Amino acid sequence: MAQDDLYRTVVLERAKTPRHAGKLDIASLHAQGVNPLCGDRVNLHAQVDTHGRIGQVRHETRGCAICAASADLMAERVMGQDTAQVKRIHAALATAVETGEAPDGLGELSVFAPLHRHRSRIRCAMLPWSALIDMLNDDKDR
Amino acid sequence: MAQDDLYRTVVLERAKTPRHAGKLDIASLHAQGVNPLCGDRVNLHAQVDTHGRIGQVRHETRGCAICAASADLMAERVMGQDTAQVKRIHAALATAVETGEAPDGLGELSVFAPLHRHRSRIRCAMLPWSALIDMLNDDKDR
Amino acid sequence: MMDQMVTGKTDAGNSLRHVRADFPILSQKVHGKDLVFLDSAASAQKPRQVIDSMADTMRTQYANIHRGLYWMSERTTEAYEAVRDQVAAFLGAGAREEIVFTRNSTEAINLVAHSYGSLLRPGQVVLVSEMEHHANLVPWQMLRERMGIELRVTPVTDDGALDMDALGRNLSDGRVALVAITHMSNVLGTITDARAISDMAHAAGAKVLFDGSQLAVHRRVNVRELDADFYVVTGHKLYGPTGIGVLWARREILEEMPPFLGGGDMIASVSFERSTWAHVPHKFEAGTPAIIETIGLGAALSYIESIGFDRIGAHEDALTAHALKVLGQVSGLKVVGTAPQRGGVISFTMADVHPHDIATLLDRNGIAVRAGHHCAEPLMRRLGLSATARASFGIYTTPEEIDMLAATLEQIRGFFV
Amino acid sequence: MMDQMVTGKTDAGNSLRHVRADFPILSQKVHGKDLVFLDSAASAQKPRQVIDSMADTMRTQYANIHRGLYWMSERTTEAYEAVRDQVAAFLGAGAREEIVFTRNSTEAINLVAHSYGSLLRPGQVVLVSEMEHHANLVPWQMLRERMGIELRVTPVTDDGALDMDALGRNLSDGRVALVAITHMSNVLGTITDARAISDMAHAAGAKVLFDGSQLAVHRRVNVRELDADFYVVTGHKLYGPTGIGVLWARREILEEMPPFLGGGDMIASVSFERSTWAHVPHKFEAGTPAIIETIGLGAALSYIESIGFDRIGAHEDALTAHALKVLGQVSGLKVVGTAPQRGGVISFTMADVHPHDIATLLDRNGIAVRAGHHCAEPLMRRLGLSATARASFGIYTTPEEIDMLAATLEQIRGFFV
Ligand SMILES: Cc1ncc(COP(=O)(O)O)c(C=O)c1O
Ligand SMILES: Cc1ncc(COP(=O)(O)O)c(C=O)c1O
Repeated sequence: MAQDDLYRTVVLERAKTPRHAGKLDIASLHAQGVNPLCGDRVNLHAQVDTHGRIGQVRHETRGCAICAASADLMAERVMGQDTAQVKRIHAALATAVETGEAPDGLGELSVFAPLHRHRSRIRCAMLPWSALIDMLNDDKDR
Repeated sequence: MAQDDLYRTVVLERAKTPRHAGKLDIASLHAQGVNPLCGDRVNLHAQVDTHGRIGQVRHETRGCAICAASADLMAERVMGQDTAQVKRIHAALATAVETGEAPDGLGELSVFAPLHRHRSRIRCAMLPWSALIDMLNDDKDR
Repeated sequence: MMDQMVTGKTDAGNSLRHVRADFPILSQKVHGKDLVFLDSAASAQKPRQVIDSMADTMRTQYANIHRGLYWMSERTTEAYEAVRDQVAAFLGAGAREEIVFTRNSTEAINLVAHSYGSLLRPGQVVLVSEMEHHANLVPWQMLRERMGIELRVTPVTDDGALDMDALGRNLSDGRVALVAITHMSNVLGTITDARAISDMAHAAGAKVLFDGSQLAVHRRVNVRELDADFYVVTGHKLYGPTGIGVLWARREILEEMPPFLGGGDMIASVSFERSTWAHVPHKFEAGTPAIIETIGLGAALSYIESIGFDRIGAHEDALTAHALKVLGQVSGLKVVGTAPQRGGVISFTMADVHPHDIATLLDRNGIAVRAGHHCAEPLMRRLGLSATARASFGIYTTPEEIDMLAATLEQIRGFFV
Repeated sequence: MMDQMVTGKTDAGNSLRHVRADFPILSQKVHGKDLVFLDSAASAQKPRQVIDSMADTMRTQYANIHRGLYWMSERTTEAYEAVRDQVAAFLGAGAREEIVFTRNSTEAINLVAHSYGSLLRPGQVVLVSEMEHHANLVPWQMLRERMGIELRVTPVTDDGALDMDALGRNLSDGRVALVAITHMSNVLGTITDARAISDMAHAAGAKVLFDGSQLAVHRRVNVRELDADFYVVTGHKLYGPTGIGVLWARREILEEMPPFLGGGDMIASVSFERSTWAHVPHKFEAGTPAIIETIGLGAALSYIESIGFDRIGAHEDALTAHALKVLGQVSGLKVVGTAPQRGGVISFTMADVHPHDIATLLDRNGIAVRAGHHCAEPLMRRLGLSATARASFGIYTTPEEIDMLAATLEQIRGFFV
């Protein structure tokens, strides 16, 4: 069978044994992302300091491997970043999945670039990110 | 231009100068036929005796040449006929316009046989006949 | 006839002659004669580009859309959704989300009458004109029955233009919620001044819907320049397939409107107790849409754009001027509808000859025209007619065809007098 | 896998191999692999007979119908109306007037919900089942909002059959006006006992509507033998075009129902004060219909009839039995829906692998299956699932394709554990 470069080891591993799954004892922010089309669901718990800098992130994901791996890699990647930085990474990821070309600095997240040939699955990878950005925006509004 | 065998002299003449147009001073039955699709309208006035035999028929037709000629030729043809005979002629005419073949005994009404190649116009020729038959049926019901 | 033929051969009406090769049906024979198709206002013929795009879709690239997680479905979804962008550009819409696919204009207007109509209150007014197609009249009558709204009618002038003074008076009591008026009459050829109508409607606090079924194939439409609120078009008159039409409406209006048909694809979530709706435009597209036809419509719009409305307009204006001239010379012929702003749809009567006989006799000579009330009975009543014959033009129509029409009409008339 | 392949090659599932040549799309490649199309329940592929009939119509014989007095229009009208006869025969209808053309099943059900639904009174009940497609659920929810009717739900048993005892209890208070139930589930493959449902509904004074969207392509339908009152089908699942569906209803019911959409062709006469309606079925067909698609549907029905439901049924039964066997051997795979009466639609889950990942990984191997809630969210909730993968078969499906599916699923599973 055609081994799919989308389902690389890192995706499968993160989906099977996520490193950042669960809740946080002291989380300042929570968010939920739902994809009504497929029922995927991500609950995020994050510590964000008064300067808007993200501390720890934990996720509870019920969804496909792409969504679960994306949530786990995201949790790892955004630690220590502020909203502006998160948005830049998000934009780079969006470019990667649209074009299939990973922009410089995307790092491990470039595993999702092959999604450009599976367009109906792009939203699976983006769901945790949209939830996170909504959460940060809401925080700023308050 | 292609002279149309449908618009034979008899059809054109009867449409232009009908012989049985108008009303009757003493008419026992009246009927109206309307084709809502095209606005054709035939008013029939007839004398029918107590045995159901048709005396005179007059028509007032607002419609196309086919409808007008049909009404005029009908008025002539049904004089002296009873309901059963009218229905037989009507059936023969229906066969003629469906198939293009005029059954024996259709006489001058066979001018309408070419309608089988102009199916959308069949109802123009049949309108006076349906009105007449409705009228005779109503008479019997009373 | 001879110098009309010569006129025809040299005027601008000729400039699109090459497009005829794109329409396979034009080489068909009818009753042994070359087909002269002068009924494009009822439905236009289809270029091979449209036929091929539909056949190719079915041959190489077809699957149900929107929910398939496989390549065929993803590609079909993209092709389908790309047409939404194309239609948005074609109509000058502000956003692709403003484009709702329907079966035809009729369904588009019914959608508005049901959905937007359900937001109206008894006593509010829907204002139509005397020259509406039944498609822009009967849905409002049915709404009147359901909702107790009032249906008000703006007359046409004797030459077949919209009576703008009467329109103003009809708007003056401030009760009109919606003006629903044709952008081009399918009987008279009259083109209405949509921008002026929008301005008047908006000044009176009303929204405005234009029935662009006839216009959109002849002139470039820009819904924002017209300041319209709703605009409807129908694919089969746009050289596209049957089974596909378009409702455009301002996004904020669409968002406020409840859904019309329920089913798959128009929902966000469903439970027995309660369902929630998808975002616009999907809220209005229940069930498997006319996928192949939408893709065919895209091919039709590309085809139109490849010719360009400048050339289409010049061609049709020249044809119409030519037709008005040569038909005016046929004895006993009277053109019905002589408004100054008009397109290539010409209704006429001929003394002593019923329109139905005209149509049949023309058909014997290969010439297809329409005859009847053209789904505009109230207009016919206003004109005191029960029927007219109607010749209408498309990009493939030639001046010679119009000359043939005129010459044949002259002979038919000779027949009857 | 080897002896399954052999089994496949020799069993009845093979008998229709020759029809594959009629479906041009089946020779397409996907991601470099031969297309294995196992999503016919979402929409079937189209044979060249359908593609050609539509293309030929547009190339040689097209004009708007019903009102044209010329040859092209008359011939197109005849071709269109001939399909009504064909559909009537296909469904075993009592009369051609009982056939109403719609866009799809969804519109057909919405037509009933709007028109027949407007005759219901608050407190009357529409009874559906737990396994309905949203198309046979949301329209009734919307009717509940409009009319204050009650929506009642009959559950399915654990194996995915309709709970007939519960149906009886649901009917027992005599308030049910309409039972609206699927004839075959698009998720579970369950075929319901339509005749028994009709009898129970009628005994309780209710009318009955069957959603035949899935069934009609697999088994011969005879609406009179089923004693149905309404039956809906959708063209694109019948190897026909998109944009065309059918509502069948008993004539006396159609006659009593008010029109749904208003416009041209559905009227007898129109004035501003009052309009009157055309006879059935035209009363329900407003505007220019999907002419080309209707003709295409006719070609699809002819194609199906030329194969015959005996052979189709035997082929699909054999395929389904084979599929249940080989899929049952895939580790971790669980078939969802095991009712005794079932057709070639098989939903499944696979431990540790999300259905979406299954679909994407199958697609990389050219195999198209659907994954998701299949527009049946309430059923998914009943099953405690958020999604399943679903393979579904058509006349062109082969046992080898099913073997490929099973083998690839086994490999995918290996990937994830
Ligand atoms: C059981 C069932 N009902 C209704 C529908 C709706 O069909 P359509 O989308 O063609 O209206 C479908 C297909 O998706 C179906 O499977
Ligand atoms: C002005 C106008 N409006 C509406 C319609 C209805 O179009 P359709 O039948 O495609 O819905 C037509 C065409 O017949 C038309 O000419």
